[in-house]
Amino acid sequence: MTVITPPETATLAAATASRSTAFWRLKGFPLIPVTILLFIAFVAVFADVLAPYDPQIGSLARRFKPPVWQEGGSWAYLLGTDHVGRDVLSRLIFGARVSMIVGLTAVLVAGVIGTLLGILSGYLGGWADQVVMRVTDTWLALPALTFAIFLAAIVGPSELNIILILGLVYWTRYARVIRGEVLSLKQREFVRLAIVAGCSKRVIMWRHILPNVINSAIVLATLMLGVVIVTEASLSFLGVGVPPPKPAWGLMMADGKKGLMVGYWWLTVFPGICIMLMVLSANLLGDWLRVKLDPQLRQL
Amino acid sequence: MTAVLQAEDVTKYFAGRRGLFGGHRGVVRAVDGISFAIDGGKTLGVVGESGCGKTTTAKLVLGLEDPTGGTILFEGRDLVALDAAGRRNYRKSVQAVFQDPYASLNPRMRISAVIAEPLITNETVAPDAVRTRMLEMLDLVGLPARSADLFPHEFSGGQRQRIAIARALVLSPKLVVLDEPVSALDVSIRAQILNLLRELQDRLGLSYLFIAHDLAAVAHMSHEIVVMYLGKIVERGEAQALAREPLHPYTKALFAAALPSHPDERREDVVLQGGSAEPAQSAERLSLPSALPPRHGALRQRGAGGARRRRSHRRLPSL
Amino acid sequence: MKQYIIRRAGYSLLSLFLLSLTIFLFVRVTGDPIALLTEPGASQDDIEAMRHQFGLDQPLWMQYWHFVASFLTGDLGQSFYYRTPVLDLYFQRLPNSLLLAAVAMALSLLIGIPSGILAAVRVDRFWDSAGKIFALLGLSLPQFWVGLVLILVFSVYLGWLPSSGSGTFLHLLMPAFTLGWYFAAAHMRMTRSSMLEVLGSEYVKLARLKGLPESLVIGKHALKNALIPVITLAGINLVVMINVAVVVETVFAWPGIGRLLYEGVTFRDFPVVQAVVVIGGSMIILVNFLVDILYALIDPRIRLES
Amino acid sequence: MSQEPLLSLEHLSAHYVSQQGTRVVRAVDDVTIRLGAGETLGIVGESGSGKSTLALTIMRLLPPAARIVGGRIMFEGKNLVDKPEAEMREVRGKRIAMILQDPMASLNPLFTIGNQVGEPLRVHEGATRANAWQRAIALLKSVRIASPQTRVAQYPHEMSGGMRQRIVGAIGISCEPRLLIADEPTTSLDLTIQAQYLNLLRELQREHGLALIFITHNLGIVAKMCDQLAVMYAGRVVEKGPVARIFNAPAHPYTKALLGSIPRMSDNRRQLTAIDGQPPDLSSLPAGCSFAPRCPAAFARCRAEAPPEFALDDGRTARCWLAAPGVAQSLDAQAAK
Repeated sequence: MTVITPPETATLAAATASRSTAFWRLKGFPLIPVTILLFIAFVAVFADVLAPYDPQIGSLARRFKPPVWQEGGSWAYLLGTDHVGRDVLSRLIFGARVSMIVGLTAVLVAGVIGTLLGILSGYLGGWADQVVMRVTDTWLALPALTFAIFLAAIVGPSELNIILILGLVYWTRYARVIRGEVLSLKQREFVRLAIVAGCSKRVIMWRHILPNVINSAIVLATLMLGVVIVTEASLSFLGVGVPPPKPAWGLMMADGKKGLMVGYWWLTVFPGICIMLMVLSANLLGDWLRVKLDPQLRQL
Repeated sequence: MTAVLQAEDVTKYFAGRRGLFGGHRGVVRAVDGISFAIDGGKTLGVVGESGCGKTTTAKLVLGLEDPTGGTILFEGRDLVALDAAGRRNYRKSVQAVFQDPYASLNPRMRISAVIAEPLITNETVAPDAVRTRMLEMLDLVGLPARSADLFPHEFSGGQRQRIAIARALVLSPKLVVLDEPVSALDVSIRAQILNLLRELQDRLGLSYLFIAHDLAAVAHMSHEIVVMYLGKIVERGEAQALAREPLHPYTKALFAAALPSHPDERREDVVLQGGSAEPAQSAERLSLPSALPPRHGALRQRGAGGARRRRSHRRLPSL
Repeated sequence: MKQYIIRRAGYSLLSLFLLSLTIFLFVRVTGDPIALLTEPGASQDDIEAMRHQFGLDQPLWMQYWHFVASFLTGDLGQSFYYRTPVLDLYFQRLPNSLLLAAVAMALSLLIGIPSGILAAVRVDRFWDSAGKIFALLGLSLPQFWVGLVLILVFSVYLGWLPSSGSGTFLHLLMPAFTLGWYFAAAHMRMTRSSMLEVLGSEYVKLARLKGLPESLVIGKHALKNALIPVITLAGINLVVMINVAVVVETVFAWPGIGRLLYEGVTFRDFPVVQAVVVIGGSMIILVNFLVDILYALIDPRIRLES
Repeated sequence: MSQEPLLSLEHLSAHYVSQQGTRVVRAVDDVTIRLGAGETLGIVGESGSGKSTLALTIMRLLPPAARIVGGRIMFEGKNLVDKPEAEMREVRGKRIAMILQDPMASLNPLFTIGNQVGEPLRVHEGATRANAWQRAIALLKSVRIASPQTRVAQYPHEMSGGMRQRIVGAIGISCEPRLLIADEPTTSLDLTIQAQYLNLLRELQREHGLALIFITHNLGIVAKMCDQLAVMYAGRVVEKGPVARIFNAPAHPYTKALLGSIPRMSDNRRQLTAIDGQPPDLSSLPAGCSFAPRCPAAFARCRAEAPPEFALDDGRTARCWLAAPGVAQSLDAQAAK
């Protein structure tokens, strides 16, 4: 084997480059991940119609029923019941809603803050840049989960708080990447030509910078979706996320953990699979987008 | 006749980068007291090696950098003293074409928007008038009208450079700064662009500031050439005469290093040959003979014999 | 060089300042600090006394000064739950965290570096794809999920390993693997991309053009260059591991710093939470600083550039 | 030229095939070139003409997507195409050396100069560490690096750019190869440094009796350095022969146009003869001659059928129907009608 690529034949060089640098490259469109994400979104939207039971009300009379295919299971509770007799399937369905709402909103909040600050700091430079970058550096030094736990401990658990916390913790990731892109865009000749043409800074940032970083922001957002969902689930698992009795997947696993040693495996395995599927799908989609939209981010 | 643009003793110093905790570094004299003038309809060529200050010169003329000292006169008026309207007028009158045709066009804008942007930014023109003007420009640079609705990635390097030229000319500027406009292009495309630039100059009476490292291209395009070395102009003169008979030791060395255009012109390497004991860090930069007087002799005016087309009123600084 | 170190040190100090300011302001601005700083269920009189004791009736900058000053003197407050100084608690738990991090790091490097090299050398072939799947799972699966599945398999069904606690080497295996997998994935990715970059470099091309056997090209010319960023990352990650093991330590009831943080949150023991976050952040800032200096020592070009 | 050429490419073709196998890029197509010992050959072409792929083909270091699909590479009487990789490795660096586009980046930053210069000696000649070190010092001296004894123990970042070029040159000649291939050796260099580097290469050539191949897009380098010239267009050699003859009277319309499109110092403000259109996409070449769409002299046959290599009287060949025996006359006759 060899990695010498010919400097000529530009088309081929590009093909070879994507061969070697794309990390999780997939052949073509990631159909299965997108289907899974759409399915979860569908379930989240129509949770009220789809769920057979109220996710928050159970009956102690039917605690710890196993899934239907196991001895003692029944068709009434396909995936069994939990320690207070709530239907696991219904809780999973409503849990999808929590994950979707928290994930998407937090990613959006972080993305908007991070992208805007990244552009401003990268393009304007000077003091604005120094301040944004120092804050970014410092906040990135705090492990995201630890930082989120700290914030959650201060403000107390609620869905809205979790969204704000995740937005606050993760905007720095966008800011760092976007700023880097802006710095290189700034050196590109079309930006200098825009200055020569008399465009104002506002116009340049809006018309020449933003459209050229938006792809990176989208790719980042897709990749961040997985990260945010894991963090939300971890916070809920640790008891500082979505407050009970709301059915969040992480919370369900924390509750189910107690039953694990005595064999109530379905309480932890099912929500775990849900989280895993969603995160994997988001990551696969993000990787495909990265290769598709933005060759510069391939090494990310 | 007055020059379109005149630079007098212009300097640009850069301080070493100063961060929040950065100490003060030495001053870089990117451009160090240069003077030149560009006449209407003429081309001034600038040659020199990397780091000689030619790109900084272009930035100063384009207003991308402010000079540390000296004056730049546009149609006889000092740029620094211009009011807002005068500055706008200057912006409209001086445009640029840069080296990299792939970086010169915003990949997210259609060609129509790329070309029309200077027009929309600087003037209030009705949309259909903008469109008409834009199509006119496409025609001028030899591209079909349907190009307008495409995106930059659909064009080859040479075509993109045509688009960049169309954009530069949309405001009918008087002066166009051409910073290495063909060095990123394929050999067979270069001549197309150089011919186009020449043709547009004749047709529209444009002045060019032509910057390149390819001496033959500069000699071919320019009426007058200045040679820069370490931020200073070391020689200037009528293009043909300077190319035929360089006077300054650096210019001599530079032109001697130029590649021949025909095997018969092969020189047996007069210069740069003798360095068996290479000084530690100076291999990149040819060191000038120490006989060269440091300041006053740095700029030699060419003798009358070699400068048929040279204008008589050209002033040289403090000789 | 001296100037470079001073500048880097300046940035680090600034980061430490911003870190303390962040912690301080979040506590003061969001909600009532007294609710966090006093024990749950304290009487009204106690609260008033505390308000005075913490200087919450003083101007904000004075409060900040006290906050920093007490941290600098090593006074991180008193744990409500354990009723001992927080710093003592921290140092009690630190060895456990270090042990876990060290084993997890060893695992992650043993898995990550060889598989990263293999993936880069066999780019787009079987081992590359296998490595990608491994890394993708490592980076996507929540640690508590991995941990619980391990418990289910190895403790509940097979009964081979203890599900929680500490003391023996067997206790260490599952938490170290859970923590290490995520970082193995990160190290594999880094090794792979760094290796690919080096394999595409001019000097590796020249090495091939010299006619060197492939073993020398990869083993000598590529590997040494490619591993520098990986080892750097590993150095930083060792410190990061101590601070992100919350979930793993909670799942396996491993008595480290992460478990301390979890307890702090559950028992509403705010001084503990605050201390863990501040010390963790400071540690990482310090390590980043050290790595910068080390890099500059190894590679003089960095000094010249910045 | 000697009876037995040092290097002889015979109908050599190397193609890139895309992963799906649907796109074939004929980067090197039916190339026949001969080069005698001690001669200097320039291979000129624009980007995408296949000239760099040709160099990698000779070294047998093509990227995984490309492979040699036909022809022979006869070097010192042996066909390199058939050689097993292990034997090929003994040719690389020992019999054929190659210098890359960017001499600045060609040195490994983590090893001493002595280690890197001596490396081919250790691998190819089994020299001991100490012996390789001593010979590295001698090599540095021979490329005129001052105080080689100290330089040899230093690292690349301690060297100036000019010195690094010389060091790369020293690596190239370390095993006294017969052939040195330089791929765009001076593209990124300033004029004066370019001149220094070219002079160094010429001196090395004279001292060691090397054959040299310059791969470049710059006709100036060819004019300065080369005896023989091969002009490539779209993967094929369209014209080849002695440099002076081609410059004086190019036979192929592409060569003619290329020479006419280059500005010269002496002829100020003359209109250049531009070549219309764009270089073709190698994965979808036109039927017939690939230069036909841009060719001012193209006629019906050019668009239908690709011309073979016609030998001209003066040791030249041209891939053009105009050079076919009798064609020019018949065209004249047609024009006369």
